[in-house]
Amino acid sequence: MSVIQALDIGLALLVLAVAGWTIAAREAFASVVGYVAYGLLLSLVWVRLFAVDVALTEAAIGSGVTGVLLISAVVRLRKTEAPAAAERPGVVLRALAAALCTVVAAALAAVVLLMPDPGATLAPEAGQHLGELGVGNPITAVLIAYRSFDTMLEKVVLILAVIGVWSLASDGNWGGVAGPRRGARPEGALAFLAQLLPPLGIVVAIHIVWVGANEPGGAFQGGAILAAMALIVLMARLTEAPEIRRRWLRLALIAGPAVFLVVGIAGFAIPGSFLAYPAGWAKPLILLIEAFMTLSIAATLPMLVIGPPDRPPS
Amino acid sequence: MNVAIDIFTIVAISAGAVFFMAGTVGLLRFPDSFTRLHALTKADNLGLGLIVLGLLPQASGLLGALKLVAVWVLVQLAGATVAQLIAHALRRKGPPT
Amino acid sequence: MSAAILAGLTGAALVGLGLYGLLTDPHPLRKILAFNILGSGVFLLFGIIARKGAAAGFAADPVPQAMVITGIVVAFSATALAVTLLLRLFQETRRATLEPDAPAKTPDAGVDG
Amino acid sequence: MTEFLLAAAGFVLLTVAVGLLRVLGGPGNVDRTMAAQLLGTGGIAALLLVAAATGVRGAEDVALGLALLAAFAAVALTNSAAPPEGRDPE
Repeated sequence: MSVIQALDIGLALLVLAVAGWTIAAREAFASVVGYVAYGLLLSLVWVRLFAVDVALTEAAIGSGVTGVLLISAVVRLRKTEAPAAAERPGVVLRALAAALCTVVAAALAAVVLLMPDPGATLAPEAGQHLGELGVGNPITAVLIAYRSFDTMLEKVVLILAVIGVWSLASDGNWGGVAGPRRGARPEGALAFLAQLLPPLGIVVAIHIVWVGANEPGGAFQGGAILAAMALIVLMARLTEAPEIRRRWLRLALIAGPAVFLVVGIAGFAIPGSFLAYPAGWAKPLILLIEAFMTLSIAATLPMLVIGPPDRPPS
Repeated sequence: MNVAIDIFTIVAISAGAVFFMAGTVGLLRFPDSFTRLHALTKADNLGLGLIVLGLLPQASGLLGALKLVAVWVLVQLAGATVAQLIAHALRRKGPPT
Repeated sequence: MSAAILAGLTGAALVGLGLYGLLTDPHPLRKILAFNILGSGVFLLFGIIARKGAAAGFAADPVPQAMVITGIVVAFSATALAVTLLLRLFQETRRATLEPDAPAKTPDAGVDG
Repeated sequence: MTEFLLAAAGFVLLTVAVGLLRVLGGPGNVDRTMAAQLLGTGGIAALLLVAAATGVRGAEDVALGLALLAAFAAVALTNSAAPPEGRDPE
């Protein structure tokens, strides 16, 4: 067994151990911390699968932003743990569930082992038109060109999620400052971090969006890092979250899909079909879409994390 | 020359790995949360620093090296802040247990 | 055994683990966590499909990778919505589960084998 | 050299994992958060080592992203465990 195999097996076992902990932990908080660690380990696994774009997304969203969401939620829900634990199903039912899940896992494992090697692939097709698009990263090409419809609708899903979250506000609070009321100002150390981190984060985010055309990176990953920077500023209470009735906030939320849609409809006029890019204009249009998508993601994710307004507009 | 650089890398990374181990041993052996905090935030940042130092000669170009240093600086910053925050949170709860 | 097959097997096991948590844990937040673990297991299965599709000079097939990226973002927005719903339920009723004696249930539905 | 880097990555990951699995069990939430922080630092170190060994392009950016977000779990904990919500004198 070579060193790299040992490392891979160790990593796989560690991922499974932490996932098992997340499921089995007695306290919900321990489970959430396990999940945060699990997200970090998964991004290591994705690097080992040579899927660096996915690793970046997992690192930024799976571990960072989700961590904040879940930890704040679990602290607020502490009182509900004991009543819920009383409803735990009995041993027989759990054994049945375990058996069912083992069967499902075994079937999937069999699929993995029986998968043809080399398998079906769209990589040659994805690589063929990279020159015309002026993009070197095939994943960016898939996201913004070949399957751009998916990506546009996914942005719409994000907006629907924000609308869903906001609509959980009480009637009187509609339009107010997003997120729950907050206590006193936090310690200086956090304020210091929140002042120092965002400039660095913005540079890294822009770098990741920019190199996304040719290297691993792109609008999702960069936008998620920007969103994380917004979150740390909010957590340190350096500034108040915006009121959700603000026009600039709503414009920022829809800018990405709106620009996408405009470019898509313009495709009817010039190259002749929806979301087609006119020859020679692909690269600038892709950059335009990516820039606005980054903005929208950076605005959407913090809104999803901090939740609906908890007080009426001033 | 190459051999010298490789030896430097190996020495620095090995030293870094030892510091990581020291951090874990501290986490396992120290009696309370305050002392564990020491083990965590100091030993580890030194460990990562040494590993970054060892990887610097292997980095691809100036930008790669810059990124490595930036990673270390950011983790330092995070570690220092977290140590402060956790210590405050612990003190609010009462004396060490 | 290659890294890809190992990751695929890990993904299969994660789907099983997540499904178990989803079925047996009564706390909704834990169910959300379990569902996310199930989802990441499926994503890892996409990872092995991508890796096996390595061709044309790419280390992995870009199409499944792009789908996973989209999937991670959508999974996050669903998680955020679910967590917010849960917090709102807690705010209204001070509990995290629905009333056990809701009208749709028969009197002995709370007992299990 | 490659083998050495990979072995070092495995060693770091192993030591960090031992710490993580021991402390996840408690005694308190603060200790659990510390364990996650430890895994964060160790994971970044292992990622850098693996990236250097396998030559995966762009892995430094993943490390950069993780380093930017390294403090988030602990910040979220201390932030939401801090003074009770809804008592804001406004």
